[in-house]
Amino acid sequence: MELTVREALNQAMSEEMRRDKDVFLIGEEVAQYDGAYKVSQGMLKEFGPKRVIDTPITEEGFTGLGIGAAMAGLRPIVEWMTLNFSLMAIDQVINNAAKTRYMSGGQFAFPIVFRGPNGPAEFLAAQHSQALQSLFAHIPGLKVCAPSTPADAKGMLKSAIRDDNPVIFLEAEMMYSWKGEVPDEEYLVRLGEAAVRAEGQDVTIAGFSKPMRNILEAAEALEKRGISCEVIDIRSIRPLDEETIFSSVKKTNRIVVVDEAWPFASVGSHISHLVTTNCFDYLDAPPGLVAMEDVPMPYNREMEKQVCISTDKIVKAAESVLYL
Amino acid sequence: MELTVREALNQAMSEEMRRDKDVFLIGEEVAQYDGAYKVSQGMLKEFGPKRVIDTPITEEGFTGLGIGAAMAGLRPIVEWMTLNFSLMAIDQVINNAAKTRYMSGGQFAFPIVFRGPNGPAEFLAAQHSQALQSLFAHIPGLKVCAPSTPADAKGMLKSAIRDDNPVIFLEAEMMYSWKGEVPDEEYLVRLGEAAVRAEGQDVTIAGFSKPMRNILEAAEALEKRGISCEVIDIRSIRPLDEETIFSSVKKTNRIVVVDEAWPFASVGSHISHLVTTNCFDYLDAPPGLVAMEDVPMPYNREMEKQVCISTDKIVKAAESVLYL
Amino acid sequence: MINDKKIFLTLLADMLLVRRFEELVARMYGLRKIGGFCHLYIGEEAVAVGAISSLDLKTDYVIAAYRDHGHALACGMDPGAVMAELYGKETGCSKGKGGSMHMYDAGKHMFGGNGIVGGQIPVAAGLAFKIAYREEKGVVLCFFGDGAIHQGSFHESVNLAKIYNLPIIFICENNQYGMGTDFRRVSAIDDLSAMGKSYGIDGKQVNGMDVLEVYSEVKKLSDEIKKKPGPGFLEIKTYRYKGHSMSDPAKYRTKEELAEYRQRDPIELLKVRMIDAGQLDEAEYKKMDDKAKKISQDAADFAESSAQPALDEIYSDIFA
Amino acid sequence: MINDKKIFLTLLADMLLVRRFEELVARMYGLRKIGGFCHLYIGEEAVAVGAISSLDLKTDYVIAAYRDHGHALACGMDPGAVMAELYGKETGCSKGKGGSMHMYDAGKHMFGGNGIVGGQIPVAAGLAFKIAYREEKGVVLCFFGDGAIHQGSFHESVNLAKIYNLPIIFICENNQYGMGTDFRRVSAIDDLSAMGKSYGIDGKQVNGMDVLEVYSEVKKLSDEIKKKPGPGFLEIKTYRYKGHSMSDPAKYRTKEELAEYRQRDPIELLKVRMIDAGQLDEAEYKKMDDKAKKISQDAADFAESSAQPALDEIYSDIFA
Ligand SMILES: Cc1ncc(C[n+]2csc(CCOP(=O)(O)OP(=O)(O)O)c2C)c(N)n1
Ligand SMILES: Cc1ncc(C[n+]2csc(CCOP(=O)(O)OP(=O)(O)O)c2C)c(N)n1
Ligand SMILES: [Mg+2]
Ligand SMILES: [Mg+2]
Repeated sequence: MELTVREALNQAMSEEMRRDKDVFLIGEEVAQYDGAYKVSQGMLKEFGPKRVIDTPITEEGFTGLGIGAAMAGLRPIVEWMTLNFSLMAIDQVINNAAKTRYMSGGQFAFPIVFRGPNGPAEFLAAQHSQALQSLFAHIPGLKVCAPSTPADAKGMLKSAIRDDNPVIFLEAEMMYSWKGEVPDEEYLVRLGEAAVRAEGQDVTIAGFSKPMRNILEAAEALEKRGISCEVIDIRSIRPLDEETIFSSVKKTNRIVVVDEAWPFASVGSHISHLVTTNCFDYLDAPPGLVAMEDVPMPYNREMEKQVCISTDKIVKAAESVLYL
Repeated sequence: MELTVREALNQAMSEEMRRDKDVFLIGEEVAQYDGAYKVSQGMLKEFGPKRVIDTPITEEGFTGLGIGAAMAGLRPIVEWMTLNFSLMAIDQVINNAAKTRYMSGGQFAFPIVFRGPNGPAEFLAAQHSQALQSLFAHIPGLKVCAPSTPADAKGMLKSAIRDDNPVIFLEAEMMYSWKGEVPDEEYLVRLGEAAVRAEGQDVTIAGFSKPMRNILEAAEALEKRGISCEVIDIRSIRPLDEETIFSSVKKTNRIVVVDEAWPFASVGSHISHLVTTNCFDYLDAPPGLVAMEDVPMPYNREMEKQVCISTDKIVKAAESVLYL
Repeated sequence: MINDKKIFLTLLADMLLVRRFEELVARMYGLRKIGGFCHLYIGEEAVAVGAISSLDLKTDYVIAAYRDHGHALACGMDPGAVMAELYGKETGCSKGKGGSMHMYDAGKHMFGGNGIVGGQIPVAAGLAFKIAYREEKGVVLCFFGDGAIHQGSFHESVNLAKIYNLPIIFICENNQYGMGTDFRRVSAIDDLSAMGKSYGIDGKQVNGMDVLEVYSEVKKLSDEIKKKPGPGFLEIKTYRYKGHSMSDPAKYRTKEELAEYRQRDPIELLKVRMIDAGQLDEAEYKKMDDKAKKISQDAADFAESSAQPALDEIYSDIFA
Repeated sequence: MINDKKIFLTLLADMLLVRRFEELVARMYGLRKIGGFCHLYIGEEAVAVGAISSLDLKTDYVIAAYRDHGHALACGMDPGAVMAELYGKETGCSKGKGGSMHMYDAGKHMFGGNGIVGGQIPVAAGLAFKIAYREEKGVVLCFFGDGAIHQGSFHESVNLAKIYNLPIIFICENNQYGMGTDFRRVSAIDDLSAMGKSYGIDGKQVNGMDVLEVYSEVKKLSDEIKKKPGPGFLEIKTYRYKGHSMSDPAKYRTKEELAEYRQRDPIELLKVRMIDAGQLDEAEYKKMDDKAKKISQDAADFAESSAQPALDEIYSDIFA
């Protein structure tokens, strides 16, 4: 059936809540308001206020509350209205969710999902346009995913909810209305597996989340010029499916990595590093990296576009690694 | 004269406070206790409680207070007792200190230094052994430095205090008692400049902060075997002195980057990426990266050593890029 | 309570300006001249106008959250620069880089504009710290919402302000809702002003629909603070007529509730009071209102005719 | 107040165990068997022992900060496993990965041990949330210090606990100092229990040198909460005899102050009370004390003879 990403996420949560009564959703405006971005539409109605829970604006507090509930055996889904606000709760995530299993010698599990829209949308300026995958991906003990299709959004969120470990689940405001085919029957998409969206010979283009649209557009434009692109949707940032990326590079000998974030110490530059380390003898050009411009996000829409990933920037990066 | 890093930092702050009455020091235990690690020893006595200020344990609060004071024209030095606790204040640093100048179209400056010990010490377990340079270095709008000698500690901290921008100044508990020569007369060490600690031909080894000792030891061990190492003390992570690194690699054709942090999306893997991108045709081997093992820090001392950077790991990485 | 016609007229004019300005912003948002998150101040005018009018912005400071157009105008910022900022133009107060949530004017001591709920509260304490450090005579007004008061940053900052005796008034603009959430649903107590007690401060509730009460209470408190530095805390009860932001239909409240508050409209209240006291007539009021509309329209014209920022400006204003 | 000899004896034995255990830890730290940050509980025994003894740890939960050896033992954790953890051995409760600040026993409902000041408070609310969600009968005791109370996490968590009616008792162990800082220097108010008011909770001060008072007050409150869920808040006033951690010479307080508190030693107090009531004699006390020493020494012997963890264990226990 065709669903939007919004609907796919909603179905994932609702199905898992029907399946397991320990799953609950907590966050700002998730209940009576049906979600700031309407991702939890109808869930209060179906599951009631005991399982779909509005919070005060206290990210540190309710994030830690979720972590404690997970530690005691429940399976919380914590919605951050946007990932920007996770910075107020990051100590809880890093110092408690990611580390307590280790510090306790394996006594506790943390079956918890932290989810919400990440990265720039439109016209939101510097505090509301941050793509924070690199901060979370840096930390051992966290899983991090960022799907780009309704089918993955649903299948991966269901896997994340069933996972016994903390998962940072990254969405994107602009993606909520994207449509796509989703299987009718129950299914899961395993975390830790990339998807090859298009096979090709000349250059690999790898990315995740919202920029996948630009990547596919860029690949199409390049195909028209006779350049055959292998497109990889990384989907799962940690664990990272290195094998799929490396074997593609070993075939195409060139890669462009796309990461809608600041470049310095980023997921994108790390993947570039990994590719170099592991495929050095196969590389005909250094990996290309398409990131956001290394500046806070300006409000003005034209400036904002200038800062963000674009199809054109990806095409140019591909040309560059192809020495065109 | 010979000073410890601790004394050098103390002199830097004291000299700048004598020079400019807008400079003040604020943090937990900095005043009456003379600093948890005695870095501010004697400063309360000299400057009084108006300029050396104890705070309650409220990292978000006093960090934000410092940011507001800087915004209004003062020049705060905010001591985080350790960088681990900066996670409770990171929203203030990222969303206010790093971005407000931009969001206001350049109306405000943020002459503020955030400093404290970073990274593992000994026997401190997972919550107290985090090296957080990557989180801060990811953010445009922040400067990040990490000296490794008393002379740099003093000269760079003085520069940081005089800088009109937010500077994250990373120290290390184990380094506080390290000794070294420091000029008698007043001097500054500019931010943004790496230092070549040893010239060599065969391989470049680049790092910063505490691991510099291991790097120098490794270089010595390698020299004994006839391998000539160029040793770069990066010192300033942002702005990064790319030129010094690249020209060294263009000479040696091989590099090992040492970063005492988790590897994923790290400063270390980013420098590896930059080197590949900028020196691809010069590289005879992919850049080597020596990072901490990708795990939370265990308490047991032997395990801890296993997780940390060691001289031996650096030697092995150098051998590896030299195909030995 | 004050009784000074000149002040009354200023307060009325300032509230009218905010009202008409915000109405125009709403229209221009509809025409897509303005984008992103845009939070209007309509209904709450008496709070920023009453509080800020009592200040001397040569020594005093203002800092607010993202619902900041009213505070910007009340600080005397140029309406053209504020509107141009909303349009994202280079003549905007923040050169088009900040937008609706990030109004600043260093010279007018308007220090933002903050998009992170509760994020400005510790910063406000820092502004007050500077006043104390330099032994100046000013006071800081720190505005935040009923939603923000539960953030840890509030608690940490008020305690800091008290132990350091900082000259600051924490003003909780309780407009009854944080986004779609009735403040009573997420607060353990209904009288938020009681929270001052944890920090040795006698908080006070103020009627935020009455600009004279707001003006007087803030003035009294800031005068006291200027004599004997230390924090104050006011919960100013108010109401926003529009949705949380331009995209919010505000279905979480009843038409009756809104209608009831409109009965106590702050502009209407002052107008009637002045007319009753013979200090104003309808014609004069109409003139004031027209002026407010004209200033707003001029601001929009200025914004419209201003240039887009140069694209390479994305790299400037990061470092000093 | 309770008056039950059997309970008195348990409380006395438990306090003695903590005291003797901690004294041995100090010695072993001196011998470098133990390293890192190590915070002793000597002087404060009545707080953890009194509070936790009143619980039923099949349904109730305990969570604390880094000064957690006393809480671990009071929860009935194996002293050998606690000592082995301090030694970093594989038989330690956390397999040598946690150390002094990270004592856990899932089965005994001891949920840590947290090294971040204030970091455990929201987690504690989550434990209580689970009890409420599953409609169980338990209560959570959340321990934190006078230094931790100013962290935003406290404020956020207590409000959450109140609006969700969570079964939790927030226990501020006020030992007068946060590291080298007299709590009065960093708190706007001296009676910390008054902070409950901001969340509609009647806080109460309890004498933490009197184990019977602690036991009775916590029991009364937890019984009430089990009937009618919702948070409680106690400030338990106590004193630590040693420095903040093993490396702190504690120069910030006077010898007289310490001597004065030693006069009110919680173990001595209960002992004398029981002797006066004819419930105990010196010989019996000596036997109890010897037993506490023996358990501690056995724990150290166990730790000493236990193996180091395998080095490749650094990669395990990250993911479930
Ligand atoms: C830390 C953080 N969390 C969440 C948000 C999203 N958000 C923006 S405004 C708002 C409601 C704030 O309500 P209140 O403080 O009462 O201010 P009002 O909008 O009523 O003026 C929320 C939840 C945010 N901007 N920052
Ligand atoms: C967030 C954070 N800030 C600072 C520290 C350093 N620190 C450890 S214990 C401590 C004092 C805490 O005092 P209190 O809460 O009274 O507990 P006590 O040690 O007296 O039991 C400080 C500042 C920390 N561990 N975590
Ligand atoms: Mg509100
Ligand atoms: Mg204490």
